[in-house]
Amino acid sequence: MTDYLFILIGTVLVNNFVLVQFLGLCPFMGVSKKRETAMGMALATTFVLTLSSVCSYLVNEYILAPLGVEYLRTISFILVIAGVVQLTEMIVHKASPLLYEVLGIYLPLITTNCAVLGVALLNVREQNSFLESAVYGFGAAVGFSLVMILFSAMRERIAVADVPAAFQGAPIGLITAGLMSLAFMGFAGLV
Amino acid sequence: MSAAAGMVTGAKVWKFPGGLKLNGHKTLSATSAIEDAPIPAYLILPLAQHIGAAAKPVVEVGDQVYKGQTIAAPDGFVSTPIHASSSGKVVAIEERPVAHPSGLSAMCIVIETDGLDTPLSTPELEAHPDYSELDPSHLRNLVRQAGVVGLGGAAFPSFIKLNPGPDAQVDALILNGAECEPYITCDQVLMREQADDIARGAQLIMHAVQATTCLIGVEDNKSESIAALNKAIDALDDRRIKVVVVPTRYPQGGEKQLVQALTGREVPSEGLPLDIGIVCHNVGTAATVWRAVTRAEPLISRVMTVTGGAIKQPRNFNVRIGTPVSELLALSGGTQGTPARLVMGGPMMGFALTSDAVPVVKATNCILATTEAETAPVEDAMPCIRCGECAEVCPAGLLPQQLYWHSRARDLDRAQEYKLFDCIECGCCAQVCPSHIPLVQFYRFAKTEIWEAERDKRKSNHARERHEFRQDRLDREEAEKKARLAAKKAALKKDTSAANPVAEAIARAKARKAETASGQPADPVADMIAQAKAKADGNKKIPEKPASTENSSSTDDPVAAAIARAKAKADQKKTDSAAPSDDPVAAAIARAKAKAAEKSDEKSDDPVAAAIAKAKARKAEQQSAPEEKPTADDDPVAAAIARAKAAAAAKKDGD
Amino acid sequence: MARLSSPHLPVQASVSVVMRRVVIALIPGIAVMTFFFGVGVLLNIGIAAVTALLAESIMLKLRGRELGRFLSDWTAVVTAVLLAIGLPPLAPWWLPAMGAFFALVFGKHLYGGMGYNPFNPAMIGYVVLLIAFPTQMTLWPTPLGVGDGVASPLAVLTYAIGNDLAAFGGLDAMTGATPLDHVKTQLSLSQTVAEAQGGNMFGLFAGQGWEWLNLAFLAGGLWLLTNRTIRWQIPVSVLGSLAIISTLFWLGDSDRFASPLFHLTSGAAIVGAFFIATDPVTASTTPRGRLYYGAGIGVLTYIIRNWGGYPDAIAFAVLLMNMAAPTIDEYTQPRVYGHEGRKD
Amino acid sequence: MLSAILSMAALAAAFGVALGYVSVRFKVEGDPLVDQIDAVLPQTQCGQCSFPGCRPYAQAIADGEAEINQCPPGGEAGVMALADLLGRDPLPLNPENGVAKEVKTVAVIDEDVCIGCTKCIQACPIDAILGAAKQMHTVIADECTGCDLCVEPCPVDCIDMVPIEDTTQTWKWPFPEADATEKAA
Amino acid sequence: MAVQNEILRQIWISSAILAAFAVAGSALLGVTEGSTREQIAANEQAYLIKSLNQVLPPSQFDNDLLSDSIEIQDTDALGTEAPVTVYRARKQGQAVAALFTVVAPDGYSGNIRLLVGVNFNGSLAGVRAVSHRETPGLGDAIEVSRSDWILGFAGRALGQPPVERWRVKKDGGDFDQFTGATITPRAVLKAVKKALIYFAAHRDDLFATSAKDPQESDNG
Amino acid sequence: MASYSDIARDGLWKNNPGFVQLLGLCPLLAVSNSLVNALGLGLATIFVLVTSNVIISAIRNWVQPQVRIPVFVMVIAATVTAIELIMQAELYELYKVLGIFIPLITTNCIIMGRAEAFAAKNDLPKALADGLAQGLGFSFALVLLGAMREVLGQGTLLRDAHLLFGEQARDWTITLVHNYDGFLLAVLPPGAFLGLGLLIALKNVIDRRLAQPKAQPISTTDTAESTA
Ligand SMILES: Cc1cc2nc3c(=O)[nH]c(=O)nc-3n(C[C@H](O)[C@H](O)[C@H](O)COP(=O)(O)O)c2cc1C
Ligand SMILES: Cc1cc2nc3c(=O)[nH]c(=O)nc-3n(C[C@H](O)[C@H](O)[C@H](O)COP(=O)(O)O)c2cc1C
Ligand SMILES: Cc1cc2nc3c(=O)[nH]c(=O)nc-3n(C[C@H](O)[C@H](O)[C@H](O)COP(=O)(O)O)c2cc1C
Ligand SMILES: Cc1cc2nc3c(=O)[nH]c(=O)nc-3n(C[C@H](O)[C@H](O)[C@H](O)CO)c2cc1C
Ligand code: SF4
Ligand code: SF4
Ligand code: SF4
Ligand code: SF4
Ligand code: FES
Repeated sequence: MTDYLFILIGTVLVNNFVLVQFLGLCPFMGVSKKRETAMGMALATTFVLTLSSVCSYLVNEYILAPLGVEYLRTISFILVIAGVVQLTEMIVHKASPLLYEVLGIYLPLITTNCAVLGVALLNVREQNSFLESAVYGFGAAVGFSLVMILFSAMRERIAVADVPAAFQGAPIGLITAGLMSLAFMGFAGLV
Repeated sequence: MSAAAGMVTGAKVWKFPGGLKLNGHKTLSATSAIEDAPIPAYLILPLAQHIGAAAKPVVEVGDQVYKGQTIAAPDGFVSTPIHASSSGKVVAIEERPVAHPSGLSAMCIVIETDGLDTPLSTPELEAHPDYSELDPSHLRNLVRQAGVVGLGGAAFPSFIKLNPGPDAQVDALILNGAECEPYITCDQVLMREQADDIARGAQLIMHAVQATTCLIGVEDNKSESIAALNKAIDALDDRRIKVVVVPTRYPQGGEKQLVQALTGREVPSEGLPLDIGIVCHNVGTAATVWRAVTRAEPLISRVMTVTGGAIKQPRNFNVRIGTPVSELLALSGGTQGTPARLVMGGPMMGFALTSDAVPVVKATNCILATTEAETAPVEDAMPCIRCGECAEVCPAGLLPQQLYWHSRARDLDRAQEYKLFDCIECGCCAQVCPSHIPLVQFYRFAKTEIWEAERDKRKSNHARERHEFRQDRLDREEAEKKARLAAKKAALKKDTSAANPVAEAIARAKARKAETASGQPADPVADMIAQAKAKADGNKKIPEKPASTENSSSTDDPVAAAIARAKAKADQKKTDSAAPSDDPVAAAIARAKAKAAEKSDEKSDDPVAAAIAKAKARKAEQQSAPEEKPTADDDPVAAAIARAKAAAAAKKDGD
Repeated sequence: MARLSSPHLPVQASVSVVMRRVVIALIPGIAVMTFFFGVGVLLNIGIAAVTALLAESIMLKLRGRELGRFLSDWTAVVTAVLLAIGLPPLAPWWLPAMGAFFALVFGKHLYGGMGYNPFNPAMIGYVVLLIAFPTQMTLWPTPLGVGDGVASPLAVLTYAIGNDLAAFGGLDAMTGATPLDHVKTQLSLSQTVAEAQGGNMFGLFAGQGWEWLNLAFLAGGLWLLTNRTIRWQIPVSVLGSLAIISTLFWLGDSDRFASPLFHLTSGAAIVGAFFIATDPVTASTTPRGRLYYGAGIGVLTYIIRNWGGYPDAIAFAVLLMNMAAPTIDEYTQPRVYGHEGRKD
Repeated sequence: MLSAILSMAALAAAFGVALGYVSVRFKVEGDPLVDQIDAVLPQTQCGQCSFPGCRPYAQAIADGEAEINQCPPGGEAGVMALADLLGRDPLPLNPENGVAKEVKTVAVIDEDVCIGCTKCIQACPIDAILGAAKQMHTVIADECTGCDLCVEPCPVDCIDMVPIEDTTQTWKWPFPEADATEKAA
Repeated sequence: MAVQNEILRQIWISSAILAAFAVAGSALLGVTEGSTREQIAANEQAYLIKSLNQVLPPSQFDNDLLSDSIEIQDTDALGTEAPVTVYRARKQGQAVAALFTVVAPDGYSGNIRLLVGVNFNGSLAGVRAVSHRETPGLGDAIEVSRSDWILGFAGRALGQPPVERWRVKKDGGDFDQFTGATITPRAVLKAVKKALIYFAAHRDDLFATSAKDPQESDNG
Repeated sequence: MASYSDIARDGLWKNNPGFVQLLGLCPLLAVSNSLVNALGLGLATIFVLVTSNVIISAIRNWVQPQVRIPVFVMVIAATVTAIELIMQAELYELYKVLGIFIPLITTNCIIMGRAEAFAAKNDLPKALADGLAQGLGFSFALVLLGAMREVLGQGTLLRDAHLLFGEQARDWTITLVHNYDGFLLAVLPPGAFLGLGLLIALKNVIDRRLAQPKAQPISTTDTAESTA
């Protein structure tokens, strides 16, 4: 039990995917200008990250490892992720327009979010078990969502601040992310 | 809001959230008695002095008018008449600067007074000293005809508030004698000097709204007024009326705050006091209502304060509506130097005047002329430091700083999410802001922006409807035309195709090609259209002025086509004498085709599409029939039948 | 005409008055600190204040803003002082200078200056220093009554300028761990709290010197509360949550977890609760939000102190909650007059 | 090697099957986006966007065929609203489509000059002009969106676009001048 | 009907395209992998050897370190529960040194992994920090790239200095601590000392030609 | 459509993936702690970008929409894995240092972004040019940031050059400041964000200068209007 807790704390706070591990930064910077969109992205990512973490575990464990073709890891993981994401998108689009409204437009973006492939590869590297993989993926997603949502609320404030012209937009966003990462260094050593 | 269920007794005083203790500056003007202001040389009477539609003039330039005569009649339900406040001649009905924060002009009736103050020989209203005989609806009508509006600030036509409606249950009438704004004392002296009118007015209004209790809320810094009111009530021996002393705390006099203080109930957002069984009037309104009903006096004058550090002799006047502010300043001994700011209304809610030529209106309770020391500097704002002081004092429980940030960012949606429209513009927040931000102006800015956006939205929705309506009309016309045409052509084709199947096939092939090029499935109706298309295409090659061609070459839309055609017409005539654009049939077909293309995915209520669908169905039927030729398409007869049917269907759907 | 609208009365409060009050309230604490740790405290404050004002002027100039108004708002001074009292009172001169520079430039002016910064500038300066120069930042001189006692002004100056203490017996001789640091490292060596607090580093109820220091800051903070410069929510929730959580663990195992009193008075908790967490610009602004914000700081501080890599954690906790403040505000809007229930 | 190829091919084919099935089974018709975009457009129907009216422009935006900065009547605010709706970055108005009008205008027909040719009636996209052939025409000022389309067709140039003036009803509180913070020294 | 056909068609197309690309992709990778496999394996070994060479230069031994290894386990002495691989260096069949990793569990923040090389005579061939999470700028002076401190272990042995002086100077020992950081060096020292003691106790087992059961050697 | 010079200008400066499009941020920030790392990943990215652009441009006309994304990512993933294997064979130590960010090139947003936005719509030579330009642009950003962080953090340039250039490069290291304690912040995660933020701001300043050649006062901000 505590193992899973540690994985969770580790992925959410200490080794936060975005601020410490540098994964999933493009959507972090790109989709965080408004709180609503950030929330949509966070939700969608949580879903995909957890799912792909689990799926890639299965692929690795039951296809790649038995056949001894580990070098196909990247290509098969990415295929699985892209396929799962696209299936989800199409089904959600039809089945629940409401949910699609919330998640739909973010789903395709997630395929090329390196956090997703990152989580799959890190799972293998850390030799996580099935359940650990799921917790790891979920924790990574929660960490992503947490900083994403906090960041978006900050950006809404910064958007109306009197930021020097050269720093408006991306630069101040990056600087804010830097200072957030600075603050997250406080969690170093927790786990 | 558990208190809502309880009785309104006036025994307990609740506290409203926030609010401020302000220095009242009331002694400046409250010591002397009310003085009657003389008749000015000119009276300027704006047509819009109340909330709701402006009144409509019923006199003309040159007319002689008498005191109390209706010179403008209400226009619509939420509107009131306007009466001449003295006798004289109408010299102008024109735009004059009026009392408005914008400093803009608005329609006014200008009367050159004759100094005689002659009343109408037969008053328009009938006096009803014993109003208890009257049924409430009659009462309300009298009040309306007397042009009475709320004197407490908003100038809302009072008769509406006397008309709670059949289902409404009024627990209590509240008379607002709080007068919480600094400097203003008109209600204070009115209560002191005319307590009897107020008390009787209270009885009258209770009768009108069928209320069983009346609470008069007065701030505890007005002891003389409280005593006078109590005396008057004792004299009437009416136990239903009670003076409730409330703490001096701005904005105690705000309707919502006073209701909360006296009853513990909250007026729901976007609701009315009536929703919680309360009706609230200003004390002056009560007196005016009473005089209007029992003495047939319309609202042509009111008590108001002229005060401020820059006024030599601050005092209260009984002023005719329409008197220019400059006259009042002169009457108060003039000003000491130029006032730093001339404000109509109180220092917390009033607005700065850009000119002293504007007239006093029904809503004017105070003219304030301030010295520099009494005035906030125009420009010394710093950025908000989010100290939250503003939120501490906001009586509406808002987060003024967030309203400010969103208004400043022009993020009007967010401002509304933060309940911008629950802000009563009391100014408490701005009064405590260490950064000296003109917060209220930001809210007013945001509110007017939102109203404009709403106006624009309404207008654009309306325009969309009208545009769609027009499109439908054009569609219908096209469909009818086309149907006629199709029938004619089909008849024609029946002969020729029999004779020349090859030519027919070629035409069809061409048509289909044209269709698929534009992404549309080939179908019999389109067939016809496309055949004419070759001709119509000629239109598009005609050289046109670049400036006016944006629509013509790429468009699928009939309006645009029409527009483009109109624009290009002259050129076409010159450059291509054979241009078929003048050919009504070709043009009509081109448009119809365009229409069909556009509408083909909106199957529901489109006659053309319906026709197409029917024709297609027909085609499918024929396809499956074994004795038919391979495709219905190849059968001119069947095609003709389909077309005719489609035409009929189109007509039917169109009607 | 900037201000067209009511209200028309002049406003009494002003930003510079508020800021000056904060500086005044810090004076007792600074005085006690100087008494225990030497003039290095004042030197740090001086260097930081000068750098801060300089950096502020340069940035205002570069951004084309009014110099006079903003220099006279005293915010740069507040930032500089709060940063400086967190630094070891025996430090090379460039340490406070660098910190003040980062605080003012990255923490404040890149966001548009006073009022716009999302992070507490002083804490940005502090954390940047802590991470970039951990050696200099973890060497605290021994307070009066411990070891060699308080560093002489000469020693302070020599070290500040020359970065060398050979003449005074070397750096190691004059410095040691702070009480929090000491207890943390001793605990990690599986000593009990009682053993860890056994040395002469510890006074009546907390670190020698530190206890008086914190009492003096507490006095200043209470003064700010009484004159309504700050509101009660943040100090109460910071200290309250820290007290509650430390009491719980202490009751559970008083060998491994230090007492609430120790937690409240040995580090920067008091200064943090009254002066740092209350920075209006970067804190939560709704009344309920302030409670959550403060509680977050208290809890995070405790977590990092006990299980994290840093002996004290006020700075990190404040920055982390700064991050959350906009979100907290969004979800803690008060009930508006005439609306039912809360918007959560 | 062979096992590698086979396993990948099988995996890929499996997804192909699923995707193919789903793409048909869960096909979505219609596009509410167009309605949403159309609702944001000002409905002036002026064609300056280079599309014949607002809805076609909305369609074009939805299809990704047009940028969001082509509607001058909507102005910068309109572009912002579109950017918001579509989650794109706002762009400055495209000058090729014209510039936003400083003030709102309405068409006024000089009734003395009008020859009743009905050309303006045909041009007006919202039927805001009244009149029959050979009779003088009038603009219903409340309906007119100020699109200018009727001006050009008039053969006798009797249509003027006049600015709508502020009244006390439509007046807006001005934005308080930039805070001192944002003012140059 | 039509829908069914359409579905079949789409399924057929999608899977064909995807499979085609999958086949092409994996074929390409198969070929690449096949042609690089040996090189990669060699690189991996070289990498390992190179890291071992940091503490024991290649000139000092002539055997194949990677194939001459045994596994040992001793939670107390090695700081980890997991089995530890010991590489044994020999020159002309003579035992030269043993190389293995130990863990210092009491670093300032978590475990410090150290590679320790012990000469057959019990002196240290060298020590390197393999991984750690000490504070950058304070505790990370144990990395060679940050300071020479860790190089100072070479040549030391249990009696040199005497066991009771295997401490940092602050604790009355012979070893320098870092300015402001005593915990880290203390932890490293302790771990190295333990490793030396373990070595002294198990030297012969460690160099026994055939890999012995770790448990057994432990008991021995 | 776009001319070659446009493509080049876009990729290298105007629409630089790292500075303007803000794509591929993860590797940009993660491996820019030293110049050599940056260079290594930059080269790998260029290779993948060019290859994938070319392949995708070649196949663009016969891929069904519903399998477009899976096919594209497979193409990219295959290329990346090939690179990964080759790097393991040839530059094993660098591969070890760059770690997970080599396989993660697959999901580097630039690659997919260019595939969708450019290669899928343009012919082969153009796609190749675009891949090259964008790759170079990205590497430019990467190298700049890497150099900046290495200088600030360690006072050196080209440290560990042998990882990329082989043993003879071992002593290419240029030490700019001797006995430099290192400004640790620069090499830690926050330093990556702050560094990129500053570089983009610098680019903004340069762009503004270029746009109005008239010498401007030192002011790097525009005045009154901004958000007001
Ligand atoms: C736009 C508007 C509409 C109102 N409609 C009604 C109404 O329908 N019935 C009613 O009894 N009072 C109505 N009121 C009157 C209000 O209840 C209130 O008494 C009046 O606005 C005076 O309040 P104030 O001076 O605090 O603004 C309305 C007021 C306004 C401003
Ligand atoms: C902030 C604020 C303060 C007000 N103060 C008073 C006041 O002191 N006295 C008063 O009669 N009305 C005051 N009003 C107006 C009342 O809300 C309300 O409009 C009035 O009592 C309704 O009565 P009437 O329709 O007869 O004017 C105030 C309104 C606001 C928003
Ligand atoms: C943020 C921070 C990080 C520290 N990191 C380390 C570290 O990595 N290694 C270490 O030995 N000491 C570290 N210390 C210092 C210890 O806490 C402690 O002060 C020191 O090791 C005890 O040294 P002393 O016995 O010389 O006083 C750190 C201190 C702080 C405040
Ligand atoms: C009660 C109070 C506390 C403050 N605390 C801080 C602080 O912790 N750090 C700081 O840089 N500025 C502080 N300031 C000053 C100022 O608010 C701060 O510099 C702003 O963040 C600058 O925009 C404080 C001001 C007040 C009124
Ligand atoms: S009182 Fe002024 S400075 Fe304070 S939060 Fe409100 S608006 Fe901001
Ligand atoms: S003006 Fe509006 S926001 Fe300000 S205190 Fe009054 S009600 Fe609240
Ligand atoms: S420019 Fe704007 S208003 Fe005019 S037609 Fe196009 S979308 Fe409508
Ligand atoms: S009247 Fe003229 S300007 Fe007005 S909407 Fe019609 S065409 Fe446009
Ligand atoms: S590179 Fe774009 S999300 Fe990581």
